[in-house]
Amino acid sequence: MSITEHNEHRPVTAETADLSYVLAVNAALRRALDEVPEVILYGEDVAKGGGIFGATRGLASAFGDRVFDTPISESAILGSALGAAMLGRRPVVEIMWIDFALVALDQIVNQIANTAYVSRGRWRAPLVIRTQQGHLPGACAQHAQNLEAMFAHTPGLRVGLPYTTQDAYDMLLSAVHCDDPVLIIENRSLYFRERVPVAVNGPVQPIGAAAVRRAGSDATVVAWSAVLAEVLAAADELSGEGIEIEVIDLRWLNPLDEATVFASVRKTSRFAVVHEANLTGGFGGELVARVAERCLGDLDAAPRRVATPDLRIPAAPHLQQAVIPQVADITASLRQLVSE
Amino acid sequence: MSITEHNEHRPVTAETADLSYVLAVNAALRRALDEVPEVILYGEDVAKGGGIFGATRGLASAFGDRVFDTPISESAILGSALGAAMLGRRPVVEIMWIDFALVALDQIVNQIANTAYVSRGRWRAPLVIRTQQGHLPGACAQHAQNLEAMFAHTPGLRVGLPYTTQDAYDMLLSAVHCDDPVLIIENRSLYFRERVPVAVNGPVQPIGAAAVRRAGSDATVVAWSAVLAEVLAAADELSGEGIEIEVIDLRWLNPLDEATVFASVRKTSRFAVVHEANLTGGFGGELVARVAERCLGDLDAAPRRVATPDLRIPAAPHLQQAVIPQVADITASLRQLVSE
Amino acid sequence: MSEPRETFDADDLRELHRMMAVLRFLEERVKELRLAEEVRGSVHLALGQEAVAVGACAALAPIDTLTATYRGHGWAAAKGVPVVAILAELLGKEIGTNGGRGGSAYLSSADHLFLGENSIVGAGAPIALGPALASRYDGSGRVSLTVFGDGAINQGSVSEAFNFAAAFALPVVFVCENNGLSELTRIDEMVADDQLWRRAGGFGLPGVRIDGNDPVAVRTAVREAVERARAGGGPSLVEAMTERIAGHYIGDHELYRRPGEVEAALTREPLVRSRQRLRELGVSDADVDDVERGARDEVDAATATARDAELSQSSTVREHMYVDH
Amino acid sequence: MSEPRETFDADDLRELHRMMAVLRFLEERVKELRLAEEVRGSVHLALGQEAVAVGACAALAPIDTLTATYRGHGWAAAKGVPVVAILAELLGKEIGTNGGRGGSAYLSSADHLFLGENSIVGAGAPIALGPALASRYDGSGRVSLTVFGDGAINQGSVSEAFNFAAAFALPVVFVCENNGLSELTRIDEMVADDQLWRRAGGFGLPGVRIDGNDPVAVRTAVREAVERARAGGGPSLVEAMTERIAGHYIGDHELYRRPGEVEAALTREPLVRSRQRLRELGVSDADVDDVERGARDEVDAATATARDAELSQSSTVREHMYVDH
Ligand SMILES: Cc1ncc(C[n+]2csc(CCOP(=O)(O)OP(=O)(O)O)c2C)c(N)n1
Ligand SMILES: Cc1ncc(C[n+]2csc(CCOP(=O)(O)OP(=O)(O)O)c2C)c(N)n1
Ligand SMILES: [Mg+2]
Ligand SMILES: [Mg+2]
Repeated sequence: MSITEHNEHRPVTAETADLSYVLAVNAALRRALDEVPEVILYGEDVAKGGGIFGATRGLASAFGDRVFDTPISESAILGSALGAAMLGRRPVVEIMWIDFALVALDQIVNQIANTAYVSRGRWRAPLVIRTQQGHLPGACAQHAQNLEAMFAHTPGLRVGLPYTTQDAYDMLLSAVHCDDPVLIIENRSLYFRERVPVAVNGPVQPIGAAAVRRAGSDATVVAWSAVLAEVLAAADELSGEGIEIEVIDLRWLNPLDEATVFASVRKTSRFAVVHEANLTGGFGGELVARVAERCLGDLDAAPRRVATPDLRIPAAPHLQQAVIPQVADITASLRQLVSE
Repeated sequence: MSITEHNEHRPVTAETADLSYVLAVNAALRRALDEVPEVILYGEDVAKGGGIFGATRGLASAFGDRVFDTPISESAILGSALGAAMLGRRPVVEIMWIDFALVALDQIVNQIANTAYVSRGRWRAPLVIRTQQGHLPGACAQHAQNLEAMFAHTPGLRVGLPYTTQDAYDMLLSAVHCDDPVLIIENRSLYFRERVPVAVNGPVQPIGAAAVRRAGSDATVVAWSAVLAEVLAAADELSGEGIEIEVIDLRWLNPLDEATVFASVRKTSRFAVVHEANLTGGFGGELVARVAERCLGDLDAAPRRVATPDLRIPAAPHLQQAVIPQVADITASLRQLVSE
Repeated sequence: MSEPRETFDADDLRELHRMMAVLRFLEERVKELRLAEEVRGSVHLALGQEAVAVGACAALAPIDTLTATYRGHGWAAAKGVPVVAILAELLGKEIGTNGGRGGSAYLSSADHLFLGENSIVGAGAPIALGPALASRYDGSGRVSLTVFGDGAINQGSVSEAFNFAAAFALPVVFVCENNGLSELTRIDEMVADDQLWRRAGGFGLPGVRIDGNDPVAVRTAVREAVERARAGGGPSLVEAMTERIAGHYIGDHELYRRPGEVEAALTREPLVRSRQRLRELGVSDADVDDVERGARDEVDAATATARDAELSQSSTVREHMYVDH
Repeated sequence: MSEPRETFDADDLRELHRMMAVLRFLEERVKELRLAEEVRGSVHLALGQEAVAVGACAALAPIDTLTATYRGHGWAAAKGVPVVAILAELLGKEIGTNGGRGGSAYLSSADHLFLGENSIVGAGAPIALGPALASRYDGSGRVSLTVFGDGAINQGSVSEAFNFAAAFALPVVFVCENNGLSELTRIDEMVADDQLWRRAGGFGLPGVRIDGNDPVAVRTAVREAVERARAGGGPSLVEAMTERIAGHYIGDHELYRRPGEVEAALTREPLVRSRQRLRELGVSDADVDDVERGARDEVDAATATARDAELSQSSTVREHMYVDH
């Protein structure tokens, strides 16, 4: 049933719970299992172990064989999710690290993304792939990539990257209720952030809207996922200098809420994107291109991107710091942006 | 040995041969096997069958066990190529369709691309992956994608897309002589184009330079691979209307010759990119972004992209025509570009 | 090779023969349409392999699902997809299974629980785990059948599917359609042991090799596997030995063939074999000719309908990308 | 389990014991450094699994290559990579194997033909085909050894590697280090047949299961496999049964353990076992203590050197992306 129908049919008993990001994920999965009988949840270590980050803790004991562990076989996990979705289930599967999706990308791009279109909607693939990405100190080059651009270049796949704890809950739940295949990319550096009050059990949100996290008039900065912490810190710092940055949390790369971005750029006349992914071919290029195409006349300065340079990611923390966008890199770039 | 050293050490006996694109590929492979003893060539159907498109015809009989067929195991093909390259071979492997790379993308992104960087150059991965992409009438959604953007977003991997028959020869040869891993993406719609005179046995070319295929003063259009045919046809048509388009064949996405692009944009003040890949997240976004970042003040009109909309590719020829950029789509867009 | 352990009579075999003839004429028609350029792009014919599809699908219940390969026109037809919808698909017609979006190598039909052909070697096997998994929860008793080639067995995803299905005792039947060739390459040069059914053992599932040119042998083996699966006994692998009597694609020069190979294959291909058997059961050649004529008429009629049908609408080509907007 | 068919004497075993002790103390040191946050990020310890790495590498010639997993500090050391270079790598030092670019889970050493750890489960197996392939052309007689876990055997790439190596009789030795666990999951629940060595048969390569807590048994089995490979007899699979006596990562609560499991494992772990055996061969506990003290001193000295060394230069962090510019 559609999200609207779903919301109409269930009694809303919105409450607030103090949750960390990973607990918000857990709460969303629990609610999904609870209220959508077709949901099944599986992946490596998700059941008995409760997930390598604890995101699925307690779900196997609560929901029995609807939650199970799998062999280390990403093609089998993703392929089976597609086949089960075609036959009426709503699988939520975990790919433990986004880097591991590359052993089975065929199932996502060549199979899952094609299903609805090629059958003119007679087959559907309402499934959710949960994964997480990003660097953490010490994480090696095979566990530290930000690969969202590959998936945002895969028509047919919805792609969301929750940053706030509330969104970790809401966006995952929306994904479960969405009839399209959805990739939810979490960031493990956020999992154990402090607990905050999260509205739970409220209406399911529609997918796709960006969120303005901070209003400002001097420049628009778009970002998503963990690097928003640095962007917001940079914006605070610049505010002390009298520079007011509007910070947009894009949240969804597909559907893409370009209207919110354009409206902001028309107001501020200056535009930057910040992402942790490598610069070249990153999704920042797409956004800068769209702004250039649609808001050229509004721009008072050349748009800018702050991103990880085109390198592999070194493991040592001090080397990572040297390559991954830091608050100082962002403030420096934005100072230039507003001074041009 | 470096390309310069190689060129110095071999007698240049440049000749001209009449070759189709696929024969140019064949000639380059033959020369590579001939003059670089470390080259081994393998993949599915490449030896006894001579390749599904005949690109490797005759090479197994000429070079014995240096050319061999493999099981349908892309991970094993790519992984073994990496391991062999680390131990002194220069493997040239074929992935029959770029779509199939997705079953083994891990080996390209997480393994091959990391090798030199993570070892500070103590391990090297001088290997070539030959593949081809693009639509042809009737080709299904799993055999018609243009995925270059995924690879151009993989630091560590050189990526080239030869359009001319001469480049089919030269770029492949350069790739074999390059000490970095190189992905050469051919386009099967070009394989059986008419024969043209090709300079063979000349010096090996350095990698990375774009080529201006047509000079013009009214707008700069960047494109690569097969769609250049449509772009050049569009430019000819517009020339009849007094509009002179400068057409740049980018050829290499990595290394990226942005200088040639910027110089042209500074001259023409108008910029467009055309590609067959899907619009969102395509490499056109990267180019528009760079032009906006670096040449904003030079632009007299908003930059434009002509690309396949964000759809899967339907198989039926008439449906493909409706979604893949045609000459008329390009002329229409460029007319607007120059009239703004 | 294990022997068929199933009884059958002339009527039964006649019906199998008829269906095989439909598949044969369908493929021959596709070949003609392709040579005439009415159909564009690669088409992969299963000429000579009809007994595998017909025998296997005869062992399925309507509730059971199927995933096949790009060489799957016959599998679609055997699963119940109307020939006209298949031909129309290849011709890009609105009444085609996918309105021309799938094409020869990637067509599907939700109405017939045909999850689809697949143009990525080996990719159908993991997908086939899904309906079997769903079967655990929906109480349907569904069995999921997946067919792949001898070459495909070397694709990692197929091994993953073997293990996943075996570990969870899923109701999956793996059919390896062994025609000895993968495009231009011989399977015996690509494996150390070309008894591919033996792969199953290492993953803990039963494997069997059967004569894939005999529809009864195929049906018997697949029925056994389906029954075991439906009863909760888990997956199995059936290796069906057959021969492709055409090129891999149209225009294939078949230089990889050994001398006399195709000629020999022609003497033991399914229709020749089953005509012979029908003769032994007392069915006259004239009777068999009648059956084949009926099959041909069916394909001819379907061709006419498909040809006359409207091309799919270019104006709707952007629809159905997403369910939710 | 097959019995070791190799003779050995006290000196031999003492040396194996010494090397195992080096690995043990190295891992314990890594654990301390990680707990003290001197080392950052995940570290995966091979405590209890020392006999597999030591026994297997003892069967290799210097010319032979190795690919390992993220649980590979000990494998690197056993292959000859200096302990100081390993520790320095984890500490991000310039003298680390990779100057801190690899880290705990992805270090390598060209000087020691250690192609590297690998953080993608199963990815090392296809890579290991390469040195074996190169061996065909360079006349080196090189054998390529690859180790992976019990969980990794379910990754498609490992099956692809089995077949590819077997089909071409490549000189590869596959070592499956079976510790019964994949992170938090038990292998026996993820396979239908937990005799993993049996996977080999289906691909046409010999497989054997051995006691992986006995370095002599490991060395014997791997030596046999290496010799066969070097002589052109093709690949084989050695399944070495062992137990991890630590968590998967530091901070792992090990809730997946069965009661008494770790305690039991501690009574049969390699160092306990080999001390017992040395005792039987007449080597006193005091002698063994000496050997272990030497090993500990080696690790202590390496730690001091690694700690004192310079951090790698952030200023060069952009170098070596490409060889050709
Ligand atoms: C992953 C992948 N690799 C390669 C191909 C190219 N390809 C198409 S058919 C084929 C041969 C398959 O042989 P087999 O599995 O025996 O099936 P058959 O064609 O004999 O029916 C190959 C290699 C592909 N489609 N997908
Ligand atoms: C392709 C891939 N999938 C999943 C993971 C996450 N992961 C890391 S270690 C591990 C368990 C591996 O178990 P096993 O192969 O038995 O090795 P062990 O850890 O016991 O040494 C998993 C699932 C990964 N690194 N790569
Ligand atoms: Mg075959
Ligand atoms: Mg294990």
